[in-house]
Amino acid sequence: MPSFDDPMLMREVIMDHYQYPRNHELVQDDARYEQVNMNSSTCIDNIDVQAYIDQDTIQDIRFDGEACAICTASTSIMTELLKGKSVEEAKAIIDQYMNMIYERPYDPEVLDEAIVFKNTHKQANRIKCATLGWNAMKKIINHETGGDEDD
Amino acid sequence: MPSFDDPMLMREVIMDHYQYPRNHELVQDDARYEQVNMNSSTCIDNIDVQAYIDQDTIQDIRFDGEACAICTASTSIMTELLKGKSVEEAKAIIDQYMNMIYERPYDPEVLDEAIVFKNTHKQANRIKCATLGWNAMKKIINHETGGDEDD
Amino acid sequence: MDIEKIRQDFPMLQGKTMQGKPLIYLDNGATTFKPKPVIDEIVAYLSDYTANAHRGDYDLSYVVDTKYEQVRADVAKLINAPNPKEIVFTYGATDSLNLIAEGYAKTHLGQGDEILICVAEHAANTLPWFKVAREVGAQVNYIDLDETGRVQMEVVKRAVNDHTKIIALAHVTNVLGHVLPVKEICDYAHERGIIVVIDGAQSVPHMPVDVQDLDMDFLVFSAHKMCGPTGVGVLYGKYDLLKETTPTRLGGGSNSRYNSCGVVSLKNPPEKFEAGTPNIEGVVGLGAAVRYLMAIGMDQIAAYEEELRAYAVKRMQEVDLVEIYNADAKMGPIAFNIKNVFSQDAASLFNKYGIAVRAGQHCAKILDEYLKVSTTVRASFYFYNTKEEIDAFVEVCKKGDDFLDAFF
Amino acid sequence: MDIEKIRQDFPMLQGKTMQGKPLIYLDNGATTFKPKPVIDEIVAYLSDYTANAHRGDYDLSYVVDTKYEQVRADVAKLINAPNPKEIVFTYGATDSLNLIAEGYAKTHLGQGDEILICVAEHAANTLPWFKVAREVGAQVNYIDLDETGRVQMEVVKRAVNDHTKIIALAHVTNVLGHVLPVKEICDYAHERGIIVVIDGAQSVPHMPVDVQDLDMDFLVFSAHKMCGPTGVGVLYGKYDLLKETTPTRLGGGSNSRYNSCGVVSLKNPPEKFEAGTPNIEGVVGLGAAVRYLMAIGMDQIAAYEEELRAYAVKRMQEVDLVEIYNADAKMGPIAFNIKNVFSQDAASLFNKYGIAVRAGQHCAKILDEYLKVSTTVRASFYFYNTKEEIDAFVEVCKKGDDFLDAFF
Ligand SMILES: Cc1ncc(COP(=O)(O)O)c(C=O)c1O
Ligand SMILES: Cc1ncc(COP(=O)(O)O)c(C=O)c1O
Repeated sequence: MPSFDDPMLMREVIMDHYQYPRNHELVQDDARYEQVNMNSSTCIDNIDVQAYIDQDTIQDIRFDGEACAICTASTSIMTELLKGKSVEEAKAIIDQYMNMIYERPYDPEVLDEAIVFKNTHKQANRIKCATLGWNAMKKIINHETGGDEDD
Repeated sequence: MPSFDDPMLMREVIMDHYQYPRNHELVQDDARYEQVNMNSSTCIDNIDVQAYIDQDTIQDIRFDGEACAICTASTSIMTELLKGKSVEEAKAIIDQYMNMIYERPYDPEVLDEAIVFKNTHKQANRIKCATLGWNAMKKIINHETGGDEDD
Repeated sequence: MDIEKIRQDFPMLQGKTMQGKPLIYLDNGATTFKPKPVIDEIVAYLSDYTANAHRGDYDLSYVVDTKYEQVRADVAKLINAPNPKEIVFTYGATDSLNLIAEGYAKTHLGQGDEILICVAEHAANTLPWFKVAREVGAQVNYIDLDETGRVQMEVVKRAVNDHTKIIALAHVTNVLGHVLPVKEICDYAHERGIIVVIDGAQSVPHMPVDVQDLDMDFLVFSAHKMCGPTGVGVLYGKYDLLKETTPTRLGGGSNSRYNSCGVVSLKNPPEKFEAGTPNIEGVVGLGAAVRYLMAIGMDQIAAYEEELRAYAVKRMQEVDLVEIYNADAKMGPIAFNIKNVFSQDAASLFNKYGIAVRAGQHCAKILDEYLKVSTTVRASFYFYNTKEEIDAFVEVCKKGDDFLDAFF
Repeated sequence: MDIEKIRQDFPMLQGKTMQGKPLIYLDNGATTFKPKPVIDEIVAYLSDYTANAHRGDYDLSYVVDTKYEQVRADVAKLINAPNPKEIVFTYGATDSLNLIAEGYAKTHLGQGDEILICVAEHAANTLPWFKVAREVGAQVNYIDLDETGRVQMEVVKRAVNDHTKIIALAHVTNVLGHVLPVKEICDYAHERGIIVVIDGAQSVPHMPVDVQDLDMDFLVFSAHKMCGPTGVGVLYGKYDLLKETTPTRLGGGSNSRYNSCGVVSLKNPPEKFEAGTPNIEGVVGLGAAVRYLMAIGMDQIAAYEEELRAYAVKRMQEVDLVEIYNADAKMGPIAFNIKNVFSQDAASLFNKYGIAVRAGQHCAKILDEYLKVSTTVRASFYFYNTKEEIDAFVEVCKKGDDFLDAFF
């Protein structure tokens, strides 16, 4: 796990993922992918997330949409972190991420770069942004991709 | 003008008109009569008033309906007082009655028995009751019998 | 339950007078007094954390959001709703009932379908059904009351038929006050695919109401009848039904996006029903009211009010002049008249002695077809009323003959 | 106008902080702070004269009735309505607009008719029209904005055609803030029998609005954007039009009588629209707000805000990083972005420095089709804001590049 106690470093990671978001293109008409649109009621981020899960493993994750730096970077980091993981592993990582965001005890080991969002609670109104992509992934894993609204 | 400074006497007049309301029967199908229904929004009195006006004179007034003592007695007294008066006289008397009810200077001379209601302001919520029949008559005189609501 | 201590919480119970007499408020069916914690919460919103809800781009609005959503959880707890998202904030019980009629019934009922109500229903649980029925070609029919004014389970069974799609009844009616056998009705209705709408305006404030146990499909009530502010109410609905319900107001906050061609996508419940700026201080005030009531305990409140009502009935029955129309109801208001005195004249007499009661038809304007008396006086209690207040009230009942007293 | 003295009236302007910094509130387009007289009136209702309205059988309820009806007169005076009965209390601007769409448009428009709006309208002045149009087979069409974002009279004339039945526009829009030529539009429309609906949510709080001079048919606004409480708004309508308008809520207080066969007779306006217990503390709070604003003077308020806005624009234009979208509007909010910073990230940065501004589409979700920028930051002022606050705000604009600062 990289050490991100230096705010300068954390900022760089976020800026890098914001300016060059990874996995930032949706596939078209590929039935293997499940897709969910996340459109927050309290912020203006609006992203689509796709994932292709096979053999209990997350083969691919993609996203696109219009979103702020926090949402874009956190989703980008999420796609990198969860790709290739088993569904169970992914669930555990998402849980740890949520623990971190909501100031509960969490395991930094599994979060890798995602720990740059550990200060989100200081700007509580950004929690939505920092979790939107992650919640999208949770929905896909749980096959709850029906509603058009996050929670 | 009778002297009604004695509450006992005033009460008797009201009770008499409540128990034996005058002109308390509507005419049926008589096109000479204008009719208005008064149905208060803030009290439960619901009365119909009819008047036959000809040659600028109030030839007849009648009323019926379900109403409290104050409304029934005040309307009964009104019918007696205004019957036979010219439209102009009737308007003047109604004005004086309203002045009395709303605690403005008024001429007790023209009000006769109606002055038993001079204490209405003490129970402000009864003003509606004590004026319902009088307002009905005003509407008929002014030919405003359209709406189904008093004011 | 220490009533004297509870009364200390209510500014309206601190030395107020009416016509120079100590105020005795027995019109709790119309609205209730507000305890300090409710007033304080409203003042806090207006003074300490004013901002709009659901627009959080700064900490202040985040505080408002959090408090606002917390109330959903509080209300869910009060009525034991499984999911706070089943709690929709409306502007009152009337607004909630209109929403069910317009948003659910109108899109689910058609020609020949039937809505069952009873004659003791409040106008708010009658007129919206008339309107919808007229618009879709359905019928509003009545479940008969028994001779004591109750809706009996057997009568419900007889009334229900193949056309029945909705049963809409008050849990406790605002004039007669009997408690409806909600659970039995829901069981019977659900076996037949019938939706049950419960008007809880006079029950939720006074007794424990458990939506999971009773299993109604929709429940409505108003904050102002349960120590909360006016202009805010609740619509509880089972989530799947709320999803099928169309909002009656559209605007900001209820849509997630739309374009200039008119393609609109609505949010999920409850947001889709809460278009525009909600009554924010109303909602946080409701939250404070719910917490206040739960701290006392709805069981306790129900038990005390039952005792109070029984005492009032007993004392009133000692007065020959008094005619009571619902002596044997366990809950709710006492509907009565003073013999030979028009109800409104009686109310004035009470007013003269500082006692607030209501006269009239109490918005249940078709009840006269059952009670055979067109208007009544209604005395309705809340947990802050006392036996001493009832004693004073009964003394005035005895003066009924002199009702014109009030006028001099 | 002594701003320092005025600020003393607002508890929210007394030493509040956000992120440890003195709070600077520039989100007045969303909602406004409340002065003491408004809070006091609400507390008075909750503490000193609690009772339901329109049910007067005792002195206390008579007091409520009188205060409630007085507010109608106060509001009529504010907008110079000829008759207080033309003032309908609703639950907000959104509720008012839905009422006009459902209650008037739906019963007066048919197949092929047209409703004209513009792309800068708030969702509340868009979605209800979409819905009604869909239901009756009418069309919603758009009046084009000119390159500065204005609705020009010539464009209105070109847009109007034989099918046009309703023109619904904001007096001042909540993003662009230009003042609509209401009087000219009404003149032109009325010659053609077209009804003009004006959304005054962002004008009535900020400038004198005279309904007789401007001659609009309907005007809506919300109390909470003009120093009043949430959950209460106004629908002004010419009396004859209100008579032709169907209520959207039915219940107690709005009907004068009905029987079990469904025959209902409604009251006249405004009562027929106010079914159920209204937001009583909301209405009396609105009354206090109206009296407060009129004591300062709407002319004064408008002049001061214009000066403040011009000052802010000038200062912001000195900052290269800032892009303003409506610099030349006289009234209303300033819509801008910090170059290369997503609006929501910018809002967070302002938040970090204690400044409340909004980011997003501001409920005018189709405006992006015109502005070609999907979201903006919005700073909106009220008469209690100061040049010093604007200076502090401009300092933060300069920090735009470091927007992630807010996060650490
Ligand atoms: C049984 C019942 N239902 C509905 C209502 C309507 O409540 P509100 O006026 O708060 O909308 C009332 C209140 O009068 C009531 O008693
Ligand atoms: C122009 C405009 N119209 C309508 C509204 C809706 O007002 P409310 O949310 O108070 O119903 C707003 C407020 O956001 C507005 O700015």
